[in-house]
Amino acid sequence: MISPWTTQILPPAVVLVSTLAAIVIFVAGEARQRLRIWVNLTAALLKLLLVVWIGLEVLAGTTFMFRFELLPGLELILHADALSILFASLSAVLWLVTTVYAIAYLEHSPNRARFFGFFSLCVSATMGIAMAGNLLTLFLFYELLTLTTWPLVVHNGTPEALAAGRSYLRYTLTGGVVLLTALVWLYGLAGNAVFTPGGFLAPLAAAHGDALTLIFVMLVAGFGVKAGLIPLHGWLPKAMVAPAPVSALLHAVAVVKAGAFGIIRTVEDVYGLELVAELGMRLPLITVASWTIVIGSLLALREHHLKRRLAYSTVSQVSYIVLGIAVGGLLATSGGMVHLVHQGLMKITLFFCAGIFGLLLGVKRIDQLDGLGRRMPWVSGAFTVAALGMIGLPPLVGFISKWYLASGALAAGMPLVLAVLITSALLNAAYFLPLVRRLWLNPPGTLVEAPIEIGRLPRLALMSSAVATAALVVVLGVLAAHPLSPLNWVVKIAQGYAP
Amino acid sequence: MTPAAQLLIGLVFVPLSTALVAVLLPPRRRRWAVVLGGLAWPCLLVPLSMAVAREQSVVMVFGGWAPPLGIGWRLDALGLVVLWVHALAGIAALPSAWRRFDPDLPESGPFWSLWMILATGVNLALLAADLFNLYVALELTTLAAVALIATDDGIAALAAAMRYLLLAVLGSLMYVLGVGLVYAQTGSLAMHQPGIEALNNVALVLMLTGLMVKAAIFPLHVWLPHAYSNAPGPVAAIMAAVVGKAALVAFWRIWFETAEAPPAQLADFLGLIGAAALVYGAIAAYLQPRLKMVIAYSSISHFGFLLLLLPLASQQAFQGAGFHLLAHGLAKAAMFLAAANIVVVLGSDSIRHLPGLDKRMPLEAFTLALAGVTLIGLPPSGGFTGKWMLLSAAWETGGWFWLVLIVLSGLMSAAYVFRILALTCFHPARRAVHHLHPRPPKITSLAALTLALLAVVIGLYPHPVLDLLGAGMPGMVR
Amino acid sequence: MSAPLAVDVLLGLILVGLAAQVAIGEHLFRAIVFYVAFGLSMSVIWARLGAPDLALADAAIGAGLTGALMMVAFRRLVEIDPKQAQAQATRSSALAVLIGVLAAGMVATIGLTALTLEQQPGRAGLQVMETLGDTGLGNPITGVLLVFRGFDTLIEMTVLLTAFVGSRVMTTRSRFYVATIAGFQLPLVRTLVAVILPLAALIAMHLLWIGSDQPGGAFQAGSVLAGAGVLLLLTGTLLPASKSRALVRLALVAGVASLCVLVLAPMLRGQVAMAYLGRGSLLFAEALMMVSIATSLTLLFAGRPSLKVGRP
Amino acid sequence: MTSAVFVLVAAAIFGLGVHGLLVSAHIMRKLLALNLMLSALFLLLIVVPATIDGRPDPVPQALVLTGIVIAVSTTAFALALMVRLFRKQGHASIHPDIDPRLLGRKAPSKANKTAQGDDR
Repeated sequence: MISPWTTQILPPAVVLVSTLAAIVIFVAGEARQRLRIWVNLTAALLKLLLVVWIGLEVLAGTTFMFRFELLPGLELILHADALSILFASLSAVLWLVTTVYAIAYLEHSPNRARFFGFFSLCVSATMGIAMAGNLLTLFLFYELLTLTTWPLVVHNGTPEALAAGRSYLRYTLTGGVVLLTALVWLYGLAGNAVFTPGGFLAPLAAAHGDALTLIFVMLVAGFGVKAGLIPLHGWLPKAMVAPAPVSALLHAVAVVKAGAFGIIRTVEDVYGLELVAELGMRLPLITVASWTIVIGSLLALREHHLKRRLAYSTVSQVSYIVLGIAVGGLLATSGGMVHLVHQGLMKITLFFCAGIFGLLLGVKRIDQLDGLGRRMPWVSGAFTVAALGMIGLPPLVGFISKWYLASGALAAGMPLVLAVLITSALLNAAYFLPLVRRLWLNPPGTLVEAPIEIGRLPRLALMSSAVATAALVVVLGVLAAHPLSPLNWVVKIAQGYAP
Repeated sequence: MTPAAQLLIGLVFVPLSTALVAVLLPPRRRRWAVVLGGLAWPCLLVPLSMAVAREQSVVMVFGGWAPPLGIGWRLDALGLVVLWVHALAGIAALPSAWRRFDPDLPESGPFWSLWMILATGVNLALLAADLFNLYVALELTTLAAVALIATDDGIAALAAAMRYLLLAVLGSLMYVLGVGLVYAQTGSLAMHQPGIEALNNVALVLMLTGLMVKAAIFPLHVWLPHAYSNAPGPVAAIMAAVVGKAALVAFWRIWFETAEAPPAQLADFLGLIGAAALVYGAIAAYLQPRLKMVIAYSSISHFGFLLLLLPLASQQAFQGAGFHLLAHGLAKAAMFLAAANIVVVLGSDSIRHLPGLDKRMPLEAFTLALAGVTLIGLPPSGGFTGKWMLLSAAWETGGWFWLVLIVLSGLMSAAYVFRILALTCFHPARRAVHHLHPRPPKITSLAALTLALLAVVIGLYPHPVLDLLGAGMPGMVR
Repeated sequence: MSAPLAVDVLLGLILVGLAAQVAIGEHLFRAIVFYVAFGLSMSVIWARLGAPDLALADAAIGAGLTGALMMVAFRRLVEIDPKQAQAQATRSSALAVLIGVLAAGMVATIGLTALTLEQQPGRAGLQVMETLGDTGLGNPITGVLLVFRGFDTLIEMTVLLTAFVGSRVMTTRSRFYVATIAGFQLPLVRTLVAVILPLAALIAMHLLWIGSDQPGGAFQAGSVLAGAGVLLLLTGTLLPASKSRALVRLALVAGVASLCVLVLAPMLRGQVAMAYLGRGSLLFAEALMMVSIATSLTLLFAGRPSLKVGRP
Repeated sequence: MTSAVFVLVAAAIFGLGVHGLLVSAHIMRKLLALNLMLSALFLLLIVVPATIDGRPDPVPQALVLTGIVIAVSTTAFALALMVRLFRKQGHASIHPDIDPRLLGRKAPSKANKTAQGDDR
């Protein structure tokens, strides 16, 4: 058992590890390359160990709670329940892998101190979101995430990067403003809103029915901007102009999942699914999620730029999570939540491979992928595994989440949702299989070697990180039944919400 | 005479006697005396803060003649907050002033005496509980400020100083006319008028208009941008941090305290003026070609934001507005000090020279970023606390229009702050700036940085200030 | 109309006529001269209204010194660039007339409505009259200025000092043309100075001395001395000097310092700040204030930090 | 009745002052106009409040006296500022439409260099 003092200190410690790393990196300045690499790696490892330690303790039943009174009647709360551990562990693992990838990827590029500083800051913001114990803390770290990811999006300093940065700010800051209004209103009605499984707004529903509905719409819209729900996804494809590690970790894991995580917290821990249904918001949420899935896939189909196609696929995949939560019931909820992890693994592998193709072979568009299977077997192999996972082929992780989602939809008696899942599976196949075919079956096109030559070790680091995440995609799929696997962890969470 | 009252006397007479000593000393040896005086009077704030925390306000009357006969002083939480901003910004501006006005410059002799006279004027304006004494204090502050602006010998600075002087005299003229009418109605010049059911509206409007000119609130703000952007660095910092705010505090006091029951339509009208200032200032700040002009117009926008306290006159709104006063003052002083260093090194503060600044002057870029965070009111910073309190006050009093406005104000500030940050940090330095002048000493950038850090840190631990402000609105404290 | 009313209306018309000349007259120098005349007729009106202190002050400071300062400033402009000095770039006057009339109408309505309200005399004024007795002073205005609202006077003296220090910011930079001022070398002038100087000193001392009981006081005495100083500068008996001297700086600071002593001394004896210390203390403070006012106004006229004795 | 006359006189002078302030671009004319308005204000301050046994109330008289001294100090400083501005920019006006340099933009084509060059 651990002392009560440590249960207080661990959650903020997890958040602050990467902030300290960021400060050291900023102060160290551009020149000290070795120090920066060591600080990055040790911080990532330390964070992973802390998250695992907290995870085991949570499994054993200890509760973690850190409270800091920001304003009279307003508290910053960091706690570690099963759901926050799920998101925190995903971020910690992928941050470690992406750090290795980024160190190799940015071997010769300028401003690396600034990059890695903000990179660590944004991971601590993601940790803050995962560990948030009430809506205000979630909002605080949500806004910090905007502040720390903007420099990464505009990192290259090119006019398109700055335009992408501007559009990113327009969307996310407006989302933040909508969230702030909803938050003030909610605090006016319900006071200090601590997350409680099943929601705490039920008693207020009678008196402030329509107010709660409007607040719910604003909250979902605010989080929906980062989660990339269709009308609010405009910034995501443009932000692909950022360097590969940014689009890998941020737009596949941190930023996009933060939005989805916010929606999960709102539906599960603030309102509770029954109240959402009672307010008549369940069906609209399902429709929004469904049309985002379908339209996202269609847009991805139309896209010829490799990274933009992956971006649109992210837009549609994240809505699986929202769909699972909205459909409700044990199966669908766990299917949605586990997709949080699975989609992260698959998408980060795809972005890693796209980054390597772009860096080493200057491949930007789909038609340049011809015959890369022979030139880079390992990277193309990882790309194929991840692509097949996205389509939902057994025994990969993608299949598991889609299987749970489909059975959940059936259990909840929603054949339409099932239809959406099937069409999206077909659409995924439609925009991923041609890539795989080009990689392996097409004769290699005329490809000039990219100008940057990469040393042996960085090339190995790039390859190994892509392959590692691809391996995870396979391993977690095969060992889904293992008690410590994300699936069982999620089922335990889902049992808490929908017995 | 209570010890706290003696401290009040010290608060005005320490800077005043330093100023007199400075005028007495030969011009070359004034700098040290003023620095000592400038570091001395803030020490009085510590015991005074404890006194105000205990008894809500420290009251003192000159010569024992109770008002309406004599002049009274009163230090309440609001005045104390701005005094703290004045102390911190003043100390932070000293290194920059020390470098800019070394003794062999011809105008450094008068500068150092005027610096202390400005401090006297501001402290007095925050303490005066008598309408005419307030006028005389604001007149002293304005004259000293105009002279300080004129220490920069450029045509733009001299013209800006002249325009500020003329408009300030017009403002004082209206204010004194209002005071005359108050005296005709109530027979007393005290700020707290017992026993009248309502101040006659014409006098109130005249006084408020006069103060709006001095606080440069939207329709009457014409003099501010050129005055702040052409003044020397430390002068602009202290003016942005405190001089405008002293007039605004007087504005609030007259509204809440002297006018017993100000008409509600006037409150909403002034709220609308605040809203217009907010929008106009933000848009103008976004379009300015020069860094200092951007910061100056942002001040106009945030003064409009502070005017929203009138329609939302609740205890929580007062705490929020008072806290925003503190955070905004610190952030603005930090930005002007950073901008001063940038102008010294790059030769001009035009936006075109900013790209690549984060590598040439990292501390200044970081100060601008931190102060920008406070201006936008992003969560951890002091600006957020103020905005949150005002928002919940707006929600409680059902002021939906104000609520949406406050929320949008953050967005509008984000527009011009991120424009500056994108320019300084992420635009590629297209061509090297022709030649860089020698860098000012490190301490000036560190001073600006500490102010910006303070503006963010008080957001994390706002309790002492909020409890202080919670003691009561100027009007409610009888 | 009864006789006194006719006098008032006549005085009013003269005043407005002069004001019109100042505001709309086309020659700048003539406008300044009319402003001096306006100041003098203003002091006649103060006398008519029964405010002798104001009449004295307005004549000496409002008309005399302000007029002198403006004329010397005008002379400096002419020296720099005669054509531009007089340039009359004027904006469209139709709009200005409209706004002027609107402003006048507004002030008129405010004033008249304030007059028609049933007014009892100001409580502060009544209390001044009652408590004037125990300060032993005769002149209520000196009572208000130095005892009841003494702090206002202290800050007002600081404003005068700030104006001087502020003008030093400008004058430290520009070279100075002595010829601007010391122009009158005629023998008749020297005898005039020999007569006027002692007379001015005598009047100043008298005004200072009787200030406690009858109209007079530090401001009026100081401005009379300043007038004498201006006369000395004009006749070249005193010349502006660029090197600032300790004695002159002490004279400048003396007024404010004496009032500071008046505030702080009672605190040392355990009384309230600025408690009344008797007529002697007032006289001490007023004497030093007179010196300060005379020195700062003369130096403002000279545009230099100190004076030196001119060649005979 | 006399106070009504003087209120109207003060209003007329105030109106003339405002007119003078708006019409002329020369700073000296503006200062003259401002001084007119101040005199009108002082007249109002004495005439409007009620008199005490025939004599005007001593408190407003003290205020007007303070006002006169402050007016002369401000005017003296403004004149010194005007002379300096005139020497630097060659003409005594602060209207931006007359001289763009006031807004920190480039000097007008025929910048009268004479005015700036001569002093230290």
